[in-house]
Amino acid sequence: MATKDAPVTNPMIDPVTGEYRVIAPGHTFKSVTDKVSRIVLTTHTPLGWWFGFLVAGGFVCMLTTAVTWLFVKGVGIWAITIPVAWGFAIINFVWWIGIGHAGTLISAILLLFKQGWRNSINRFAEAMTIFAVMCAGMFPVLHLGRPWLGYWLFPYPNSMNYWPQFRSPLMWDVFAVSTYATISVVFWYMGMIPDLATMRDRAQSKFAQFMYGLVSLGWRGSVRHWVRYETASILLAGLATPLVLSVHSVISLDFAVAFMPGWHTTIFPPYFVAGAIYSGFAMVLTLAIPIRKFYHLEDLITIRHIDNCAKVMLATGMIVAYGYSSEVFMAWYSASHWEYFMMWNRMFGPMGWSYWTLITCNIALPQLMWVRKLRSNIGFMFLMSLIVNTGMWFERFVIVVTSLSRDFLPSSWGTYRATRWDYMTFAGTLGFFTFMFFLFIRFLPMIPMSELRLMLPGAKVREKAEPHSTGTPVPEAGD
Amino acid sequence: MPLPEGVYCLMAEFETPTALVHAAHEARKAGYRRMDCYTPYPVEEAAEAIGFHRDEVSLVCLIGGLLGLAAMFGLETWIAVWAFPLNIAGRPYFSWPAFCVPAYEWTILWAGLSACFGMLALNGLPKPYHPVFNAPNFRNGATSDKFFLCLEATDPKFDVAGSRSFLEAQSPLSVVEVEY
Amino acid sequence: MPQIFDRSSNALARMSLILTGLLIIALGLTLDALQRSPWVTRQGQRADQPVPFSHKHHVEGLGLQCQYCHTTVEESSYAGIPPTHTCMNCHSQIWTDAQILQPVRTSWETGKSITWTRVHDLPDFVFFNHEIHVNKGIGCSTCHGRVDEMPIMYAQNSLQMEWCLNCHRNPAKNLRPTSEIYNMAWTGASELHPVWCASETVNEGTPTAESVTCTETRPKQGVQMADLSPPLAGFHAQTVGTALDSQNTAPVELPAGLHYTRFTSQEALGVFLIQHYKIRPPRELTSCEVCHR
Amino acid sequence: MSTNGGSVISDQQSGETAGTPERKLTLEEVRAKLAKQKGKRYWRSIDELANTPEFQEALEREFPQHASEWLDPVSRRGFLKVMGASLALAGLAGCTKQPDELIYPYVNAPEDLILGKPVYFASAFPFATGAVPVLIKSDAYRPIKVDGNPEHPYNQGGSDPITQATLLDMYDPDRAQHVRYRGETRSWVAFEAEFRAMLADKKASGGKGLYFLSSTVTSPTLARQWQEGQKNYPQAKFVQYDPANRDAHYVAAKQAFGDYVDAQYRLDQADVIVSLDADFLGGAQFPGFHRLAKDYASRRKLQGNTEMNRLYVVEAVTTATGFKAEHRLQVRPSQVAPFALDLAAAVGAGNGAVGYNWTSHQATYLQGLAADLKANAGKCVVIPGEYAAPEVHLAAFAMNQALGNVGKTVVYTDPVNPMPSIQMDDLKSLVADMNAGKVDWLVILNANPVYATPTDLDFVDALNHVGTIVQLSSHSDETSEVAHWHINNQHYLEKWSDARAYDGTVSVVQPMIAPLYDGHSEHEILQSLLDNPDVSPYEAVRTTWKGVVSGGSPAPQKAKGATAGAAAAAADADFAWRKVLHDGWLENTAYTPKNVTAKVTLPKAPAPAGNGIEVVFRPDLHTYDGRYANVGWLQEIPRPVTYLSWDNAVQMSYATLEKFGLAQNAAVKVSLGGKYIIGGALPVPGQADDVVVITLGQGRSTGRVAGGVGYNGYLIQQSGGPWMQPGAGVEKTGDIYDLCVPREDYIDQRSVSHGGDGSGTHSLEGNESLDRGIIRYASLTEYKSDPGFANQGVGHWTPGPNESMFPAYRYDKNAWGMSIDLNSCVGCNACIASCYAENNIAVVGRLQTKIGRILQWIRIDTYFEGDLAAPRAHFQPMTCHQCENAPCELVCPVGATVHSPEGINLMVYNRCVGTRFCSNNCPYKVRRFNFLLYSDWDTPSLKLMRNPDVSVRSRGVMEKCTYCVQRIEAVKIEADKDNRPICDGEIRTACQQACPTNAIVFGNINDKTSEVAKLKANARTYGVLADLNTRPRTTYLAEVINVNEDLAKELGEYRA
Repeated sequence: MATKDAPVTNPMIDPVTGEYRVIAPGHTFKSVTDKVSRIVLTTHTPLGWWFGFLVAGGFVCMLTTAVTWLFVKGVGIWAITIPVAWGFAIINFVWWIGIGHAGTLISAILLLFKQGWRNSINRFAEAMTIFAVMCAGMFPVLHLGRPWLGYWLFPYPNSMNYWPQFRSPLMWDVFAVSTYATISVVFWYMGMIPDLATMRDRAQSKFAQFMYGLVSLGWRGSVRHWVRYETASILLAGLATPLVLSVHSVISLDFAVAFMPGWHTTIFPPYFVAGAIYSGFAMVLTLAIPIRKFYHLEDLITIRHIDNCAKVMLATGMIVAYGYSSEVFMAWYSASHWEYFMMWNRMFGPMGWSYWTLITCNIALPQLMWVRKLRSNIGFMFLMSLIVNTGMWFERFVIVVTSLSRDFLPSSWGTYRATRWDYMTFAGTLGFFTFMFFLFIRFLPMIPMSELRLMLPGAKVREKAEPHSTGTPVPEAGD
Repeated sequence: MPLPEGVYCLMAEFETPTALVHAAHEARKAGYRRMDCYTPYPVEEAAEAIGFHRDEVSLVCLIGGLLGLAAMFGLETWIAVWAFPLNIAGRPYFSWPAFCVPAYEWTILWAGLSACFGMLALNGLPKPYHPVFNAPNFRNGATSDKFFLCLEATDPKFDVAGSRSFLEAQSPLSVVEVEY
Repeated sequence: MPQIFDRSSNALARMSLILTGLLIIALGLTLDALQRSPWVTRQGQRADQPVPFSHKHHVEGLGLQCQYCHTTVEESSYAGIPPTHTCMNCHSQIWTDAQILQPVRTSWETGKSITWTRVHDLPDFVFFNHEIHVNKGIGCSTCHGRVDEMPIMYAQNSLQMEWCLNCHRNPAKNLRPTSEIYNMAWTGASELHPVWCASETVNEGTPTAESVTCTETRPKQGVQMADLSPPLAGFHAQTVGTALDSQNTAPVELPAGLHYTRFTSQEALGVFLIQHYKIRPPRELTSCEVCHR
Repeated sequence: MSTNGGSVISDQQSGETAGTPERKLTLEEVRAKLAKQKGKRYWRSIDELANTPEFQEALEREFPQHASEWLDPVSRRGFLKVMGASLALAGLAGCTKQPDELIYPYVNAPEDLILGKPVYFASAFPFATGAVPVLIKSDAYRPIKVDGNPEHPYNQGGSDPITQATLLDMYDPDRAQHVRYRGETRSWVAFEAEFRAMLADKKASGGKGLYFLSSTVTSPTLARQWQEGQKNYPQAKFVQYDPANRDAHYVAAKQAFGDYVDAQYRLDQADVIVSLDADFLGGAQFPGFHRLAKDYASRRKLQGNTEMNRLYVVEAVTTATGFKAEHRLQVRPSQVAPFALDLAAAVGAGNGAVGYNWTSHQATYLQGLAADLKANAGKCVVIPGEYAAPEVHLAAFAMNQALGNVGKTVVYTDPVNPMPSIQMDDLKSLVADMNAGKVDWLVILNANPVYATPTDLDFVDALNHVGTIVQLSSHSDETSEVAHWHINNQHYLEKWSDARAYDGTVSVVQPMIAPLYDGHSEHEILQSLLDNPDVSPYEAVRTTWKGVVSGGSPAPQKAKGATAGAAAAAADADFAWRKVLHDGWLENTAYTPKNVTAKVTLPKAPAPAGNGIEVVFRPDLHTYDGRYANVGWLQEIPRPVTYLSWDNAVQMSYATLEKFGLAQNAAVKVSLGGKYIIGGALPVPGQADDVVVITLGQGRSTGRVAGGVGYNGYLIQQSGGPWMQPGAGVEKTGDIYDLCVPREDYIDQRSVSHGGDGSGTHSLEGNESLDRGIIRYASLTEYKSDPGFANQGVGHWTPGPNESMFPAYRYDKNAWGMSIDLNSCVGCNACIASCYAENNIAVVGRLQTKIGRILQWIRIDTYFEGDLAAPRAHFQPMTCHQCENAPCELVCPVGATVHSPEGINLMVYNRCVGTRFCSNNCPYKVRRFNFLLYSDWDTPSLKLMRNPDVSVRSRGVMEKCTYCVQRIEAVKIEADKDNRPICDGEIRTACQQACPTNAIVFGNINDKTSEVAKLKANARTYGVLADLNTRPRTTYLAEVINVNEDLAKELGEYRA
């Protein structure tokens, strides 16, 4: 166990387990409630918030510009062409959806596994999911040649008596992504109801009281409600888990169902999911680290969380690495000319550089996370999270662009050079994501207080003297 | 219906969940049935204490899921086989393996929605106005750090004086009368 | 701490939830109705034309044949809009100074076209062909309605894809003998208006239109009756006596040697014609390239 | 609405409604204007407005940041269009319903017109190398498709890209539209008056000082008019000059036969064909291309027999012909003549070897070739190149004579050109006269000498000494800018004329449409010289052939009465004339072979040129000498072999490229005789080293399409030796000249262990195409021993219909299919041009083409096998394979591409939302996407050209080959009407129709008697990538090469 390298004097280390604490000692129901709700209910907004908010806003304007021009001119303003008819749009789509997965994973899967430590980060992880899905959701529409006809992808009774074509993976996408978005929002909101009630009851201004009162639906914490509430959360968690796994599997089918060399691979679903979680956790860290610093949440989001995220990343990273290696192996073992050439082209073709970038970012560098000291080094972990996100973006680039650029018929090989509109759109979505996130941390409790309370020592009902004896309540431990 | 008037309940405030659960046990032993506990986080023991065990959310969820499954798979089959049968890539009209995916997604979608909204409905939410909010100390604590036991006036065994004395016996922080 | 919300808010909250649901449904229904509404399809709308040409007057009143003006309907995809010359054939003698005909005379003098507004306007990506429809037993009125009763021309039908498919999926219900193509009053075969048809064996190369002889009046000899059960399963004829119908008393002379069959239901007639006109099966008629190229 | 004349006219109207506000607009004013409008009216007005130049200016001023986009016409249109639409959203009527459509019926309908049914007229495309007999499809009297005349003995329906594209040439919105004098619009009458006044003056002096400069005359009538005119004006001079002329041939002919003769080759009789730098399969610029290509291919079909001809090509410039050859020898331009002479010596013609020191490889080749020729005496033919030196032609005459080919595989006839001449000499003397001030009237007919004359003649300067310059031309070009009078010409589709085809048959050129801009023809001008100056061209043409066309007709009712004789004769003549117009040519006007023998004394070989860089000039295969540079289709369609599009390059071998430290797209400066041009360097496989190929016909300074494309090769062309010059300077400028080559070309750098060949000199695509079984071929002997070679070996198998998880779809009635014979395809691009015309394919422009967004539905894939220094090439027409298990259909989410019951992979444009997944999943990459608004929805004249049976695709829509489904449907409707099955050959796709070698066959594969079914039964048939189980409906007949085994062994070729 890692106890020895950490001085026991460190209050953040639980002397019993030797693990970092999930929550700093000395917190009470009241203190955590105050700490979290103050961030939102405070009357004066920190300048740093304004600054970030405005910067993000600038990027949103850029996105709007890019999209307007796109609608005016057509997808021709992007670099896509024949044969590479999919470019940044699809790459970003897959990347963003992937980012989203961590949120659901933390809130759902870890809930099922009763991982208490998730409680303090699941709220904004879920928020991250929703905003990521928003960004992702734009692209399927934007990349259409005739976006104004996007609604044809939904089966609705129409005067053409004509319907969508459900054998197409893109149709599967439509339902996978829309379901994913809906369920995420529902799960997120439901989880927030008790906290919104808390906000309602602690808000000073009439307006805030009214608004929070409205959205908290009059939650009053009746234990009957709590019981049903718990069941619902468990059910949703149980549903979100297969959902989150299916969503990225379905997205991977956009490629796996097609039969281009480099796409037509049965390994795609598992390693897309792993990759998604990989990048997702990276994004969690990218967000969590600055926030805990800025709002001094070090004792709610502790080294423990960062450490655990790092471990998950390490694990999923290895799965992804396995995916890559098995692709290489199959290219050789299958003795299929297409596969072999595809892999040669990925490594040594004109766009080989992208392949090596992804290997470096996704496999080579992350190995450093084996070192515990580094794992608990905030700066390093922040850097690593950025590296992994870059790597995962390039993974999609390799899959989409490199595979398409050289397929079956040599006469129609081509290349791909992104235009400024491609970059603007991508950067724009990054801005939009941050923009939404700033709004979130300003107006909603980013850490679930009700679940936090559960983790406090005082939360347990102590098996005390048998009911008929009338003892005075003993003082809570940990106070 | 006429608006109910008068006392809604007697509300006792406790410092700790333990105390609350204990009080609830007592109340149930004493024969009180119409009562409720209010806690800032889920306290299962309290629910058991007041004799609330099973809920129907799971059932609602299951039904929703099955409906979603049937709806989507039915739609797909109808479209591909009856509405406008077309030769797509030489595949059979009834390409069920392809149809499974959206059907699967809709199962989850409908199940999830019915779970959430079922829960809210069963809880009778939204209910922005509720008598308990009339209790002066309720909103200070119920959603942050205090624990409440509420004996409702509609309980046959309820009478203001008796119940108040019973509650005070449970060493609460306070006992208040809550009007409708 | 007082209540934030009034008692009534509970009811309000619930109502608003329900209302939202209802609104969404309503919106859906509205849009569904809208896409089929005349506002989109121009169905039944009378465009303002330079000359208030009355088909009713010319067809019903004067008994002009459709082809007198729409000359190419049987031989081309395009039925044809009459040149000014056609109008002047008569209107150089009659109504020579009618005010409403001024545009026609102007066109005739200046040599500039009369500018009509198209009433049956399909989108440019739809390729409709009059010739084949007319030759395979789809009458004018089937699509254009009772033109002979339209003082001002308007589109009887929506001309939307679902409307086309309606017939392409089951032509039987609209087919009529090619001899009745221009019969505006045609209502299809029924108990009240039975139709007698006889098939002639035509060899390859002879237009299918000539393979069937039909009449609405009871022929003299060899009448058979189509048995109506089950209509789509084709029909097998059975000979019956001549005394079966009371309403048609005056037998007319018709080319001998034909075995007539009496049809009293449109389905049976349709199936009969499908066989003899060699109408392609729905699977082919509903293939996309039939209309979109 | 689909096919209807009315709509077309209405299009024209709306197109012309570009109302013109006087002052400059600002967007404010635009909005103000719009504010007054309501609803639909608003919609239209914005549309009209959006087309006015003022509005465009306004936008340009208001959105300077879009200036860059402005350069690309496509994007400007797109922008304006959507500008209009988006503004329209403000209007209530928005975009939910289409605006009212107007009908403009005739006032007097023509008798025989059936709107919606096309009519076909026979005519001829008068081209410098001989007329191309054409059959023109006309819809409501608008020509909408030009194809070869299938009944004509010469081309039997075959055509070529230029012939196909003359359609767009006529509808070109850039055509000159008025008679102009010093830039101001004048009437034709005004010119006529001045011209005739001048003639009257000159009558006395016999027309002294009156000069005509014309492009090559192909019209006997024009010749007659001139010759008769000359009687009145003996002093007037008539000079013909085309940059690509037949001087070499005529010089040699005059020397050998004492008179101008044409040589006609009968390739169907030839077992061995030798081309001495002759690109006779390259396109119409080689006299008799259509016939030669057809005959050449007819001997390679391998149907029922194993007889094949064999082609040897010795060439200085890489051409498609060279790559079709069994044995190709690349030599330097200066070596062609010596080689020809040595070959002549080797086959026993002429006077002994010239003693040129050949490399062993060249010597071996020469000996082997000579041996093969002698072995096939009387069954072989030697074809000299048009641009080769006269010696080569002399050698060819001598060899054909000596080998006894004359009368068998080659015959000599009167020249197709009614007034043959040595054009360069005439031009020189003309320039001399001009400089001497002898020319006071220069009438230029259909020529552009300012642009297209050798630089050393300095024609522009010479023009300064000319009194009055008159130019008759279709476009206002470089010459028009200096001409005083500019007369807008009639396109051949607009005028009466006549012309002779390669075989001498006379075709009558008849107008298909009233002159769009009431232009005038050269006939009218020359007629002014005659005594009856007002005779119309129509009359003129009839007079020319009065003798030939008369009587001989199944005379109608014999007229009675005294005067009946003449009347009857007239009636007969009229009947005969109508027959001529119907057939498109005059019976029995084909030339009969002249009985001449060549008296050749072969010269000594010219001194071998030094080792300096030799520059070769060649006309562009599509824009020819530049006259078609403004035709979008021709610019855009990639040239054979080089794949150049929208450009001409400085072509050289890979070695030479390295020698000068250049790379593809590097700007290179080529200087000659003190002048220089700068172009982009392009390595061409199989090009001889130290040779630089300059393509003429680009670098025009006028025309929205032609302007600024490529460099102008005439700037360094020399009148002495216009086709080849030694001692050129080549230097690297250091700049980048980004050539437009819509194809990535890679050298295979893979080691053998990685599946490469390890040489590092082969083409990656080439190697892969063979490894992947995309190209399959064998030598004739291999084929004989094993006819089924194409379907053996790894990756060459085709899964059966039942090797699948689900039952195969049954196609019980018609099942359309196509078979393409790779042995016959000569890569001439005729099919592509034809497809552009038939299917309303949009021109996307240089930029879009460069980044791979070209919209052509059929393309000619070219794969180079072996060392790129001297490779073998394979041409493969590639178009939608209509796979029965179409991968594209499976992935379309909206069902916009589905399968028809007859097995066609349908593309429903109006359903497409543009996910482009179908293209990604297409292994043949034959789907094309409208990334921007490419189709021109605005230009009225282009609307007239469109095929009314095919939708015009808008932005964001996928498109692809449909097997010309509109033609299939039309025939199906007729057949259903007549209650008969569709007979084989009744439906012909546009590409099949245009193909000069009948390489493409389309039909019903369920009908076992159909030609396509038979071909598919042929053992050579294979499907590209068929092992993917796409079950393609288009299959290929594998190539078979008639290798000269002995020679191959000695040369070490075809190590199998």
